[in-house]
Amino acid sequence: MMFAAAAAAILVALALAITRAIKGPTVFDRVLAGNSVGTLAIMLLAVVGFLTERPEFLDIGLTYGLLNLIGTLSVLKFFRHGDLAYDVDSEPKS
Amino acid sequence: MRLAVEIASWGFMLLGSFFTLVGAFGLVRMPEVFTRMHAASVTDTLGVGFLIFGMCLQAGFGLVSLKLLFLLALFFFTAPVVTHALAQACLHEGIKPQLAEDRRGMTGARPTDPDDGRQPS
Amino acid sequence: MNAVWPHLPILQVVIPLFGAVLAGFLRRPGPAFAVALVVSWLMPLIAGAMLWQALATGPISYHIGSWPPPWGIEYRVDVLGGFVLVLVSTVGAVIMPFARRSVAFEVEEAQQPWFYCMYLLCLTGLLGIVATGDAFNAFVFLEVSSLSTYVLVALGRDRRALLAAFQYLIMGTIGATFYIIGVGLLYLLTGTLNMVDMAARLGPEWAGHSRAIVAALAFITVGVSLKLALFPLHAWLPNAYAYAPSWVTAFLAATATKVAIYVLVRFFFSIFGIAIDFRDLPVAEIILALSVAAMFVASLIAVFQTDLKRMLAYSSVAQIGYITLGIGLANQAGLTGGLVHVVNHALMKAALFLAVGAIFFRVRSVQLSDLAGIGRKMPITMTAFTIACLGLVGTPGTSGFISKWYLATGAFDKGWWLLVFLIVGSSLIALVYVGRVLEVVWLREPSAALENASDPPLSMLLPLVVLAAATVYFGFETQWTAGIAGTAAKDLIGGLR
Amino acid sequence: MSYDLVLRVGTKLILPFILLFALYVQFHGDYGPGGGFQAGVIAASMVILLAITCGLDLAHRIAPQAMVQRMVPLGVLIYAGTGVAGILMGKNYLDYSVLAQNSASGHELGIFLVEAGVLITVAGTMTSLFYAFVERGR
Amino acid sequence: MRYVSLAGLLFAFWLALSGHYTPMLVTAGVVCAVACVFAAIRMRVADPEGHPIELFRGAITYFPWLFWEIAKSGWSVTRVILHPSLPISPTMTVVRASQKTAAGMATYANSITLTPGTMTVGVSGDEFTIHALVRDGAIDLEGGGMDRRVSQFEGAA
Amino acid sequence: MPALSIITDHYHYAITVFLMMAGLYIVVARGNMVKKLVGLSIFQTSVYLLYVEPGKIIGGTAPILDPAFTVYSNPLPHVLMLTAIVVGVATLALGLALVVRINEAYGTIEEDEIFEMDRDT
Amino acid sequence: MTAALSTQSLVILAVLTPFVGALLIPLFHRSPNLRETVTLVTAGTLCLVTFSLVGPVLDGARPELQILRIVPGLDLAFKVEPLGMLFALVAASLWVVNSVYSIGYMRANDEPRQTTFYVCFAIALGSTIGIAFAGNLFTLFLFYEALTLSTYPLVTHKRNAEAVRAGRIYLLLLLGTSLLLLLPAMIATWAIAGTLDFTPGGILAGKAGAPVIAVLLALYVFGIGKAAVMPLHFWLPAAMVAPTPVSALLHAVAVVKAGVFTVVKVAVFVFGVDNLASLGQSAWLTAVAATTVIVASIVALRQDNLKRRLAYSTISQLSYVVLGVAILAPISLTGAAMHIAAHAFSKITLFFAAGSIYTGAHLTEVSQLDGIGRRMPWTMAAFTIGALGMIGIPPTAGFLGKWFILTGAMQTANWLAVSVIVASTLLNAGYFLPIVFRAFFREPPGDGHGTKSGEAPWPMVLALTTTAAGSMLMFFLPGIPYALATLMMGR
Amino acid sequence: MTIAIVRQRSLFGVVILASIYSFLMASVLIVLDAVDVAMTEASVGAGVSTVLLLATLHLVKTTEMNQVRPHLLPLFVSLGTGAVLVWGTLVLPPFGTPDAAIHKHVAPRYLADSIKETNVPNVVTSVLADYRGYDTLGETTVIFTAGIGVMLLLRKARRRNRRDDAETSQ
Ligand code: NA
Ligand code: NA
Repeated sequence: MMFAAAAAAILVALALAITRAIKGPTVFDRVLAGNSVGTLAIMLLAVVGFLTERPEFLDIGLTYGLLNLIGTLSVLKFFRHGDLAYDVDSEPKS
Repeated sequence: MRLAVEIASWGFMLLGSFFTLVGAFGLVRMPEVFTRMHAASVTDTLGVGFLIFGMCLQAGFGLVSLKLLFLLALFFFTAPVVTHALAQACLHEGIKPQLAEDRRGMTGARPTDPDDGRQPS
Repeated sequence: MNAVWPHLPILQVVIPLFGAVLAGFLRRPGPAFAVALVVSWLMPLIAGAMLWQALATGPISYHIGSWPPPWGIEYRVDVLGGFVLVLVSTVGAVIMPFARRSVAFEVEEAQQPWFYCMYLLCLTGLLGIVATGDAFNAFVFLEVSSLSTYVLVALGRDRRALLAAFQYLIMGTIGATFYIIGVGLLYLLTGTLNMVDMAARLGPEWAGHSRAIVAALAFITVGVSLKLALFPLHAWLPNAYAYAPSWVTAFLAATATKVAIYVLVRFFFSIFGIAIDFRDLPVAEIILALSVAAMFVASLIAVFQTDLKRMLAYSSVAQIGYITLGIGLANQAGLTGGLVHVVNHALMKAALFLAVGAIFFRVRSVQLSDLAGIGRKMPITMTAFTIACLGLVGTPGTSGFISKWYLATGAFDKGWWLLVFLIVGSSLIALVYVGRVLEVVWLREPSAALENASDPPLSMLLPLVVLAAATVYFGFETQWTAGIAGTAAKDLIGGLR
Repeated sequence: MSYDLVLRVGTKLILPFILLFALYVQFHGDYGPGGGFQAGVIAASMVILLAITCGLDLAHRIAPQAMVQRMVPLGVLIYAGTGVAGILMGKNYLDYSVLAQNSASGHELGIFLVEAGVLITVAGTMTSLFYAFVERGR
Repeated sequence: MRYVSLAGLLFAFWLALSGHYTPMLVTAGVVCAVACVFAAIRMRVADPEGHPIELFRGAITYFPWLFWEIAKSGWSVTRVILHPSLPISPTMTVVRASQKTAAGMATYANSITLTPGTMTVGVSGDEFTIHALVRDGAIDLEGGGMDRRVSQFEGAA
Repeated sequence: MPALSIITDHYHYAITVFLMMAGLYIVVARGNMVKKLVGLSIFQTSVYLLYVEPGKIIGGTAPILDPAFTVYSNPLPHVLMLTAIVVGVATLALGLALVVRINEAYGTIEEDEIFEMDRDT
Repeated sequence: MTAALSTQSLVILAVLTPFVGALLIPLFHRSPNLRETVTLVTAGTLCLVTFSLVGPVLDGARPELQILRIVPGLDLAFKVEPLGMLFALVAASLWVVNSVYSIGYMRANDEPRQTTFYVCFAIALGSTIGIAFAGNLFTLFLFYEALTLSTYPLVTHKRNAEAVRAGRIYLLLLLGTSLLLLLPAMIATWAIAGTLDFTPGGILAGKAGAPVIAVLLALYVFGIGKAAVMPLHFWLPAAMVAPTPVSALLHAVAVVKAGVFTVVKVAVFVFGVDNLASLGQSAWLTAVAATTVIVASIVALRQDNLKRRLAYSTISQLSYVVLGVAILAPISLTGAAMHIAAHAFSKITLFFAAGSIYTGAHLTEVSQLDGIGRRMPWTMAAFTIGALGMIGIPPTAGFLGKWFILTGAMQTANWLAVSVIVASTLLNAGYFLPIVFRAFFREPPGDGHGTKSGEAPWPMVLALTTTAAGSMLMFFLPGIPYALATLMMGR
Repeated sequence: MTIAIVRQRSLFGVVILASIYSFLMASVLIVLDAVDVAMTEASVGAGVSTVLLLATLHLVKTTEMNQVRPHLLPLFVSLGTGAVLVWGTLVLPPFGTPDAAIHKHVAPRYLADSIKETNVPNVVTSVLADYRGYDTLGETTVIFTAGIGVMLLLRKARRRNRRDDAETSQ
């Protein structure tokens, strides 16, 4: 019951985050919203695990978390340097 | 004892749900990207934290709780990193925060622009 | 030999896979080519042995992992499968020697080892599609062959090769996805993926044409038609053929679309034809209409091409129309005609595209305007080219005639006079575009640009001559083409409701 | 090492754990979600994360280009080679029962081996893809 | 010592995740942990930045304190979000970090970010640029309470 | 009522169909190659649902055997879709590599512009 | 030789000889003398072999030969019957003559690509023999197409724009009609009759009703484009751009003859004459043939170019053969067969003469021929004999053919045919006799070319006198042709 | 979500939305008990695809051109496809019922015998790597193909030549 309530809350939050993702307006709003969606999805996953009485699949949550990190960081890295594997050492120091 | 745990976990779950919703609500309500980041961090810290604590109590001491704590640790280690990177990227792209007050230079410290002025290669 | 014999079906597919892996490790073109050559020459032996076995003792079934079907994946080679396997592997074997010089000329040296790796993967995929008796496994190998094909096409010299490969990728993926949607629907209905099992389980309980079956039929037909470039889903083909490396074009034209046709035939006759009363649905009519449209429209477009490779590519679209026409006729003679044209067209087109490759090797152009009088400079090449052209038109004495004969008799058996005229009428358009080329090639004085042109080296000439000779040979001796195609057609028709 | 401090420290802390997690996913595919593919992706994502936050050179140190390129065919070789064992021992291709005395353990071992093949190919391919795209931009 | 600690932690991580303690899987866990350590060494991750064992002791007291801070500021941000007039006063400021090690500085920066209402948007030398949701948050940070707490945590080693 | 039950029983396919239509629309309608590929991915994900949804049994659980459960959802669609996902990402990677090369050769990734350029030459 | 070889081997030998020659000729590309020797030897051998078959055939032998079953229903098979024998005989003997003439013509005019020329010529002859000896419709069709393809390089021999254009028409029309009309007709025949073997009495007899037969007959008559029935005739005038020996080949030796031969063959062995007659197919066919005869004659009358005039004459004369078929009387069919042979000799003579005039005097137009007879007496004498043959005046073979056809027309009371034959005879006279008159009775023009040196090279003169003589010989000794022509309806 | 992707012109936006989409899809898959699929979809959709798309965007133009092409045909194609699928699926068994054909045939054996035959409790793994292990070999081959293919296309040596080609052909 409480998991259902939590799941409902997370779903509402997901909807809000997706609203932000769709509305933007900047790419960074979307990135932020995307990251939140990732977080919420992981929580949802955990809660659903309890709901379906198989909570041991949290490995998936960890995977999500890791890849969310990598995805988001690559987006940001990209904006920071316009290049995913930008090498600091190879450019003139400011 | 059992009842106490139930009640505590109920409480934690409700709190977690509440903060999650608040964070998401703030994400929609806040006027621009920097302030939205603050809102999102409510979800990332309090929302997630309470939910996970609640679930840990439900699961009892065991592997599931450990995994939940790993999840929490992951959030605690990565959320600030992501937020930081996001803010930096915003500034780099020239998105200036709408400020009520800019106290840089008033604190005695040398004002610095976090953006080091590099252009995308 | 006894140890190897039962494993032929899997060896047919796994040996090229090992070849590809080996080529993936190699860094120099020579050894990679050697691997490709050895593998390619081994393939027809295996395929031939299996066809022989299928003819003698019926379909061969191989349970991969020893799991019995439908739980495991079954390899199943019947006469039709063996026939197509022999075709694909033989074409690969025959044209392989051509690759060494042609590829060295058209593809950068650093890319050559992996070029052969891609070719072997493509071969693996194509053979895998044919050998498998599992609808989903066919999808997996379809993708193996498709992905490698996109890469091979993209390796063409012209930048338009990249665009062609991209368009091919988009269309091919849509086609493959349609295919798994169709297979998915069938799976949801039957709970199985094994084709034989699927057909059996569809049989009794779906007498009233389940709509899901019809939808599956629609998706699979459209998906596979995209792959085989059935008009009007052929848009990817002309560019892909025109800008791919010459040797790749020859290989693809002779094998890739043919394997897609195999899939279509397999589903039509071995699954849907058994499950539902095919004749109540307008499938045959639609296929026939599209085939005729392909025969005429694509041929007419071919007439106006100035690039030899493009012209032949459009001609392929038209010729595929003949093959699908045979499928649409769905009677003994018609289906035999379609299947025999699979082989005949493969051999002719391989010869034609190899000739084009030889021209490019010597002249660095395949624009018709640059090829005036080339017949005198490259007489053997162009004679082979001419013979294959005559085959395209369907001149008696070439294998092309045999195909048309069966198709026309098939149409006549159905009482469709008009179709008979359409079949022979479209040959006339072929005559026009072929004639245009032959006039330029033979009747003009060689231009100064062709001064140094001559027949290509033996390794390139020989495959070409063999294929041209086969075009003539199979115009007279049809036991191996029409004979086996007829047997396969009989098997297929026999199961129809 | 003038990469952003927060990013650098934050990711360095978790990198070894990501790798271990990848191996965990690989080894526990039999008992829970996961297997060679997912593990391969996670392992490759560790390299990518390293490259993003600490530079490509470091990524090349742990996963040299020549190595990841060879991993691509190597995994397929392991997978397909495991299958050949069945033929050599007189059974069908990909019949793992020959790999051990007991048929079920043979299958278990076979699954382990082919999953290892998948891991190697996937990790190699994903890393190679990343390298290929990134270096194209240079 | 650092390597052994890392290996131990990794193995513990493995055991915690695994849930199947067959000899084969436990052995695999040991091998994997050791392999990961070697990889970490090669990646230059197993250094004071990447595996700061020095800080472990201080963490025991530091983290509860941090959680409490987070809860406090989280509640205040919640009030702001839910307040009908949305009383925000975004402020940027600069604070100086007094930590000596990179790990310590990173801890400070991340702690600032973790507490809702403030975040580190830039690091330049020992100066952090801070963005705060409300003016009071910025002034609090300028007061240096958290800086001292983190330094204390760092110095506990 | 039967008409209604047909709809309620099959509402889950509506999502599949919608995703498929949207994905296909992007692929066919859009000239930007990256977007085409994204559309293609969405189109492919619709297939995952097509297969996996019917595999679910209400009251069943994930097909990882555990003495505590008796009803499991169908594992076969999962296996098939794992393969399909992998094929999808392989296609995407190859498509993107082609896009990069096309951009280098043409300076654009808009199909319409490229057609225009090729017409000129 | 005949003693040593069975008739079947002779058939094989006859078909193969030209192809072997075609293979050998390019080997001697570098030495023209040897090359031409090979051509002549091949032609001679072929002639010998065909002649050695005549005896057995007259004695009633009908050598049959199944080479290869391509697909069920399509056999590569040969069967010699009198009509084919007659055709082969004409083609083989004229090849010898034509080869001699070609050597003279090609050398004198210094033509390029002579090796290709002789190779294609040999292949064309091989195909012709194949048509003549074909045992079924498919075999005939196969060689029919081979003939088209092998003569295409000959038609386009000059390789200029005009030649290429002519070649285009030639190929499109001949291949087009055969693929579009003849092939479906063949398929239909196979589907209806279940066989394609040539059988006396016709394989379609009793198998289909009048409408189907009418459609099929139309498909055959128009599908056999080489018979040049109007309106599918215009490839023939277009092909006039080719060198004269090629024109001779087209008009006399092989191509158009193959066309009308096929028409006769199909009428007799596929439909069956009685069958056609009983189904009332005579009238419309007569009308088509009659139209062609008259219209082509009128067109010929208006041509100033000598070769074009000859070409239209051919179109007209060929339809005599079709007419002979259309009348559907045995005697007219005999006449048709005879006319094939007679027209061959006469027309080749005329073309040889035209080529001689071109080679010797570089004249191509009728209006330029005033007084040419004095300068080239042999040539013009032969021309005259050829012209008489065309008109059908004794002592030429042309008379015989025409006479038999006329007799048939009278027997069947086909008055349209009778009147057409009479009218066309007048028209023939109208366009040939003025040439003869000009040549012998007009003064040469003043610019003096008429007074320069005399005849064309001797091989050409030899050739044309031979054929002229042959034409007359056939009138006096019609034995073999007549015997074969009458035998053809039997068995 | 999907519509947003359709409408989004900034390609970065598209990438981010696609990755969010992928998370949602993975959540749905979890609900459908497809845990392995969900894990794969998450790692592919949120990780690999995003990184690859970004890497591509780094190398190409990042906003979409305004469309000039007609919308009718694509609309027709997608609506037609959808219509056929709706029409076809309405006769399929309803959601979640255990007596559908797919639950009665083939799959039960995997669930019943997996542990006995392979010692593997995760049936998805045993089917993937054993019962239908050959599919997975094919799948690995697909990855191999894509990997080699991309390297073949993007390897550095070729770049200069391609540029030359582009210049000469303009
Ligand atoms: Na914060
Ligand atoms: Na797994």
